[in-house]
Amino acid sequence: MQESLNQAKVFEMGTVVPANNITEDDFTVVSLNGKENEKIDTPKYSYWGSVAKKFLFSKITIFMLILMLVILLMSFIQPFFSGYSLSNVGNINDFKARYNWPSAKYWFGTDANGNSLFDAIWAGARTSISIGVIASLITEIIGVIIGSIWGVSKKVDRIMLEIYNVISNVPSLLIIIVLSYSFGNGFWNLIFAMTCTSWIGTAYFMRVQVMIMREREYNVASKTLGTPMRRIIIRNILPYLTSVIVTDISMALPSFISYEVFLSFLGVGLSQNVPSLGRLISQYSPYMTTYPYLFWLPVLVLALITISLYIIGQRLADASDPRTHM
Amino acid sequence: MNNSDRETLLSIKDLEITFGSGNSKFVAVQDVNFDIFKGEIFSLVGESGSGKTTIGRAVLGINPTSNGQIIFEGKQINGKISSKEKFETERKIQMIFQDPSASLNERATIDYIISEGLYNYKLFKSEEERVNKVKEMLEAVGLLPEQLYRYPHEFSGGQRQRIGIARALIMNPDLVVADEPISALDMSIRAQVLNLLKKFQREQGITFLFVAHDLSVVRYISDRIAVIRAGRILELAETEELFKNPIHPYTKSLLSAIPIPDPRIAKSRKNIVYDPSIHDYSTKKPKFIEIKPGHFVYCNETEAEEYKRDLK
Amino acid sequence: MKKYLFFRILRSLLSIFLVTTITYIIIYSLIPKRDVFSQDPLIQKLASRPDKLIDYKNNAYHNMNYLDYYDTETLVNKVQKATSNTDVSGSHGKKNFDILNKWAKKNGFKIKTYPSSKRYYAIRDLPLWERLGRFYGNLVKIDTPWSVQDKNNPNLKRYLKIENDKWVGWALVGSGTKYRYQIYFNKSFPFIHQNIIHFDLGTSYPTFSGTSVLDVIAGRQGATVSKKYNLGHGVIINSADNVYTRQYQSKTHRNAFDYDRYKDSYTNLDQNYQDPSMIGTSFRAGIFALIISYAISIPMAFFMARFKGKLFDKVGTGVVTLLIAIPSLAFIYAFRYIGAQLFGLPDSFPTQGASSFASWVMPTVILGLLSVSGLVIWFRRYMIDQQQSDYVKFARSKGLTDNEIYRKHIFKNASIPIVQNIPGMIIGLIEGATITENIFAMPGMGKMLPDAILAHNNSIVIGLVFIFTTIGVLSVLLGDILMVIVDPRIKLSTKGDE
Amino acid sequence: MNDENILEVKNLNVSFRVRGSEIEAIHDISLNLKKHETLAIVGESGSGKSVLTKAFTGMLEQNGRISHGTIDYKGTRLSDLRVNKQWDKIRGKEIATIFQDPMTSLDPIHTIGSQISEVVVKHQKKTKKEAKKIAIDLMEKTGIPNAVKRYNEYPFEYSGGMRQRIVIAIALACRPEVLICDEPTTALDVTIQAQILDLIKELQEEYKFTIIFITHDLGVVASIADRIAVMYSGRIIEIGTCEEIFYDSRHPYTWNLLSSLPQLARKGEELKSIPGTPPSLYKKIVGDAFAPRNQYAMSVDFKAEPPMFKVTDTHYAKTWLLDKRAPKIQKPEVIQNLHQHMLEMTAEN
Repeated sequence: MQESLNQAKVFEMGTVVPANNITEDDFTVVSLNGKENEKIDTPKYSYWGSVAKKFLFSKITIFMLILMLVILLMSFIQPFFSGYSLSNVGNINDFKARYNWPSAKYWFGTDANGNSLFDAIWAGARTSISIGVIASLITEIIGVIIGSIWGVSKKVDRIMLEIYNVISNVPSLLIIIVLSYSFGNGFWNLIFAMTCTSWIGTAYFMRVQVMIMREREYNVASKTLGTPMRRIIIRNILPYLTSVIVTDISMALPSFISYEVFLSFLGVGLSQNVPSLGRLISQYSPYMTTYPYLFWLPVLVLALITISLYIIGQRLADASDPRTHM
Repeated sequence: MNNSDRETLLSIKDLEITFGSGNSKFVAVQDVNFDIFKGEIFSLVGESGSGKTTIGRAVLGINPTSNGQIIFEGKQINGKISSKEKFETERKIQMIFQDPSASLNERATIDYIISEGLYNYKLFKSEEERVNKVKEMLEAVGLLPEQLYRYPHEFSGGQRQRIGIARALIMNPDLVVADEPISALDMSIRAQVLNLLKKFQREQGITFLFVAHDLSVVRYISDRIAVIRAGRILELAETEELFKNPIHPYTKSLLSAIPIPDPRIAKSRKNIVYDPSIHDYSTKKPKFIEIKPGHFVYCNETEAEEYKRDLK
Repeated sequence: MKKYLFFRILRSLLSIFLVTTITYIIIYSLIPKRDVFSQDPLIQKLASRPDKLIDYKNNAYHNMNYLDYYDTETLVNKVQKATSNTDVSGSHGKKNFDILNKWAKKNGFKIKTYPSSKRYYAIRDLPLWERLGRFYGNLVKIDTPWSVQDKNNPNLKRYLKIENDKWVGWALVGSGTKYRYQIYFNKSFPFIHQNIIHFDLGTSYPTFSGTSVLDVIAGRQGATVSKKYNLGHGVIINSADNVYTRQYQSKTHRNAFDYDRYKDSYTNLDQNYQDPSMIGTSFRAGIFALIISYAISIPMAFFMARFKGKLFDKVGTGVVTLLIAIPSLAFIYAFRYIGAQLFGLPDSFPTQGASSFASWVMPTVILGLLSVSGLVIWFRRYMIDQQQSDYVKFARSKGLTDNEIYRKHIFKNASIPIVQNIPGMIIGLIEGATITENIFAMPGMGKMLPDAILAHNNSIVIGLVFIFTTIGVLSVLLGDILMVIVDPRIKLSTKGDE
Repeated sequence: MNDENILEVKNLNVSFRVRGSEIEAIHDISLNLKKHETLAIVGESGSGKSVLTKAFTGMLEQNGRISHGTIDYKGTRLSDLRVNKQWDKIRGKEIATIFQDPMTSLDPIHTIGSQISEVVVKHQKKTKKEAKKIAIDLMEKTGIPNAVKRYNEYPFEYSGGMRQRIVIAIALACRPEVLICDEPTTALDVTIQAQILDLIKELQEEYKFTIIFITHDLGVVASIADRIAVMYSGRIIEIGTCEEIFYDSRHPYTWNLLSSLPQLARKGEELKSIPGTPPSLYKKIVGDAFAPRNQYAMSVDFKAEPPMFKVTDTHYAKTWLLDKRAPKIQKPEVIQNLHQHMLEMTAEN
């Protein structure tokens, strides 16, 4: 043992250890303040404060946030000034206005009807974003509410499981196509078709999460304190699922926008006079080689929208997971 | 002390608890009978899977029972009872959980966690009264009132367990089910919690059903002990009696397995392994028999004779 | 286990039934029936001949089970038979009308007159439940030796026997059956074929007018090809006939040449076509896409997890994020563009057709790539979860090298949820195929769905929903069964209780 | 290096990078391990006992590193090994570890048998067939009844105690020189715990390996340890033979640990408890880490870290109480006659 210890640091018992600034007086027993031990020195914790701090920490997030804000402003303000209308064919005979490549006058160029693509894109983006946001919100709200009840009630579980088994086996695109075909074209019809069954996926996902949470001891504790189920869901379970819900939204948003694009591309979905990015993309797909800007610019804007929404969503989800706060 | 003079707070009669149904049916607890007297600490000791926690949770109404009665303050509280009655007994019977980090809601402040029951039963007249109550309780379990608005994860394991105790005791319960309250804690913290429970028993006359696997802890804290194995209570006696005269071979094996913090004794001691096949219950069915006053053993008549002989 | 499986299959069938029924009800009650003609060019042509137009429309409705329609001749026939009154005719007149109307009232029909000829015809609107009843009633057809009831051929032999047929080799050959070859073997997938059970999903209209829905979806496409049939004794016949499809044909329809060739009444047959069927096209593309996506994503996720936090993982995560965030449509176009510009691959399937390998490359690769991102994310996640598990720690402490741990333990454990996800992948592929097939104009089921919708071909839409749902349901079932095979902990019977 | 010693640790510091700051989990630990002995390391959670043994097998988490000091094992400087390839020669073959939770230590989808044979094939260079025989032998040796049949079963078909036996069998299949037992009985019931402890002792007799036994329970080690090291907050605060620690401990923390054992408690008296909670690793420790909870703390304990004092050739303690200037403090009454006391207690049953 001796040789394995640093000799300089081992002292015979009962010797005086030479050390600076230690005097005989230091060897008196001091009384302890019992409560002192119970103190917590770390600064006070605030959940949302920590989320914000974590979220704004990354440069990419800030960049994406700015990008998203710009896109949102453009989509929701620019159309008011441009007065763009899909059915406007006023310039169709003005050959000078047709097929202009992007320039200082026409930032994104013009199409076969002499309409500015810049105006068209923002008008379209507004529709696409609206659809994405509204459909995601509806899906999430219905999904979370039903999923929470589904997760705690055995009775509801039996019925909902059967419904889920039926619906989940069917490709959702098939459902959306068939429904929007059956209900006809239109903004709200499309939203209805999209959200008609999409909530059940979210609800099922929530059910599983709630069931995992439900079995946690602290919920049993609440039960023994006489807390009603509704309050257990709201105070005990849902706060734990914030990051899960945010993640789900961040996946849902781009996928709904993508669905709209695809449905418009197929000619199902929105009615003829509503501009949307999907409509632009399908309308201009024949020009991919001749006037590539007509096709690729809407695609680019679409991609920027979904990427910024997705990345912000993911970062927010990460930040809202308290495990990242330490 | 004569048990018949003591007031019974909780009485469990022929309790049976099963899980699942059909082929996967599993009997977790059967033929369980015991009384808990007012003001005592009664311990249920057994290994994992013995059904001890299941009984504790059945008393709280968390696990449904399939047979038998749980009688609390003279009223049956298991099976079909009205939700109003259930709500009333819920306040009177509280629980302390095993894992202090799992049993506290991490997204709520200590204030909310401790007040949760107060809110449910409207046990305060004004907001001020409530806060005062919570603060007093915090001090009673040795925490600082200024920590009211902190979150559980900011506390250490021992502190969290004391928050759990505060949450249960602020309800002013008659009976507290403590489900292995110290097994998830560090050695140096355990004594704090045990002392705290003893203090509440002594000062407020609270009755405890203490569920544990560690006989050494149980010996210190409890007045009476029931040893449970595979869903049946095998032996029940007052603490010192059980340690002095363990009768059932399983109890003996449990006692022999307690680690002894003394190298000289520990290194020479033999571990007794319990073999359930020594019992021959094919002809004479076993029952819960009182071998000595207050000392019950699960055995058949033949065994009972033997046990009685050995006692002398 | 057996009991569980039985109920599981029963449930699956119920799912298929429910989805198909709901779709059927939605489509047939929400879409006005006149819409089916909105894309039909014939309507324009018939505009000048109102009688013909009415006849055409009602025949179409009749075929689609909207209503029962008897034109004058059939109506009169029916009434004569029912009333044994041979006087009645279809021409305008009160006496005729009364007799016809009396019959019509009794049978729920309505008597109407053609606008120009003023002759009578009868229609009866079918209630939804009756339509559904007919749909399911006709769904499964089983061929027996008593299937053919031909008054002109009373001596038709009725048997089933196994023989070495000169056209198809060893086969279960039937007579009196609708199909000549009940069970036969050949070199095309799945090698053993049957004609005993046939599904009937209705008749297609207006596209592929008059063809059965199943033939549209499952029948081969493209130009006909001839095939050599060696009949022995040096007789070799070159024919485009697909002899496997020989069906009974009554004397009145039969042509002498075919009768001479086949020497029996089974002379109604399909041709051999060059290209795979719609379902075959989708199936092929799907299988290859599945292989491609697993071949890319499993190694990718494996190495991302293995070198978590390192460069490969970071780049991979970036790529996956992009793949998820970019709308699939944009992704497909971009890739198609790259394929066409850089590798000279056709940007449309029909350019070189199904027989050219090049046509298949882009659609399948893109279809495969579409599901890579999801797979990578999950598999990486599972691998990382496994990395942190105790058994990996223990495996390391017992001296296994990282390679051994990853290969033998982590990979296998992480694969279990992936195996169960395979059905999810298949559903995903169906969705993806709808997009890729449409963009590449690939003649598969995925393209058929929007085509049918735009053409208001309700029968095909229902048929596709039925087939897609069946594939979806069966693949979920398959996934659960696979799970039991790979994971010793899971027993299906207990899983059902959860 | 002393021939008797199989493992020597000198002035070891281990630190972790956590969110930008460096946290010291092991502080200046020196230790040696003699051949065939059983060294118990006792400490609470967070005291660094697991981290220390992880450093012996190169299994520190990604963000952890040896920041100072050396570890030597039979002529190999373990503290210099960096990549897993180098560790492959040590782990399992020389130093094997068994962990606390037997329920999760085994791969759930491979059979019990294949998990044992896998190691036999690797470390003992046997064919698969031979390995199976050896594996079944090992299963029997670790007390698995009906081993031939149970060879093909999966972990989920085994009980907790049985699984821990398998884990031990696997560790034995490595034929290690040193077996690190990281709380091997904490997750088990008392009766099973006693059996597993007996099993480990028996196997040590037969296979002659050296054991490092980590636990938080002083009671458990009394029967198994030759020497005991008590850890607190990343430091060894006292080390000595089993008897020295139990009968003649010098550090107030050891006193506290012993006196708070419920086995020693007398009915009706309050249990001795240690106030407060262990220090957070995130806080820099000045002086004696235990000082804030130490009822015998002196001013010096808050100023300067105490050095290691030698009590006997085998017994060292890290407390200022052993300095000449310190007041003579008696250890708590309840542990003064520990043996006597325990004899009384056990005589009762």
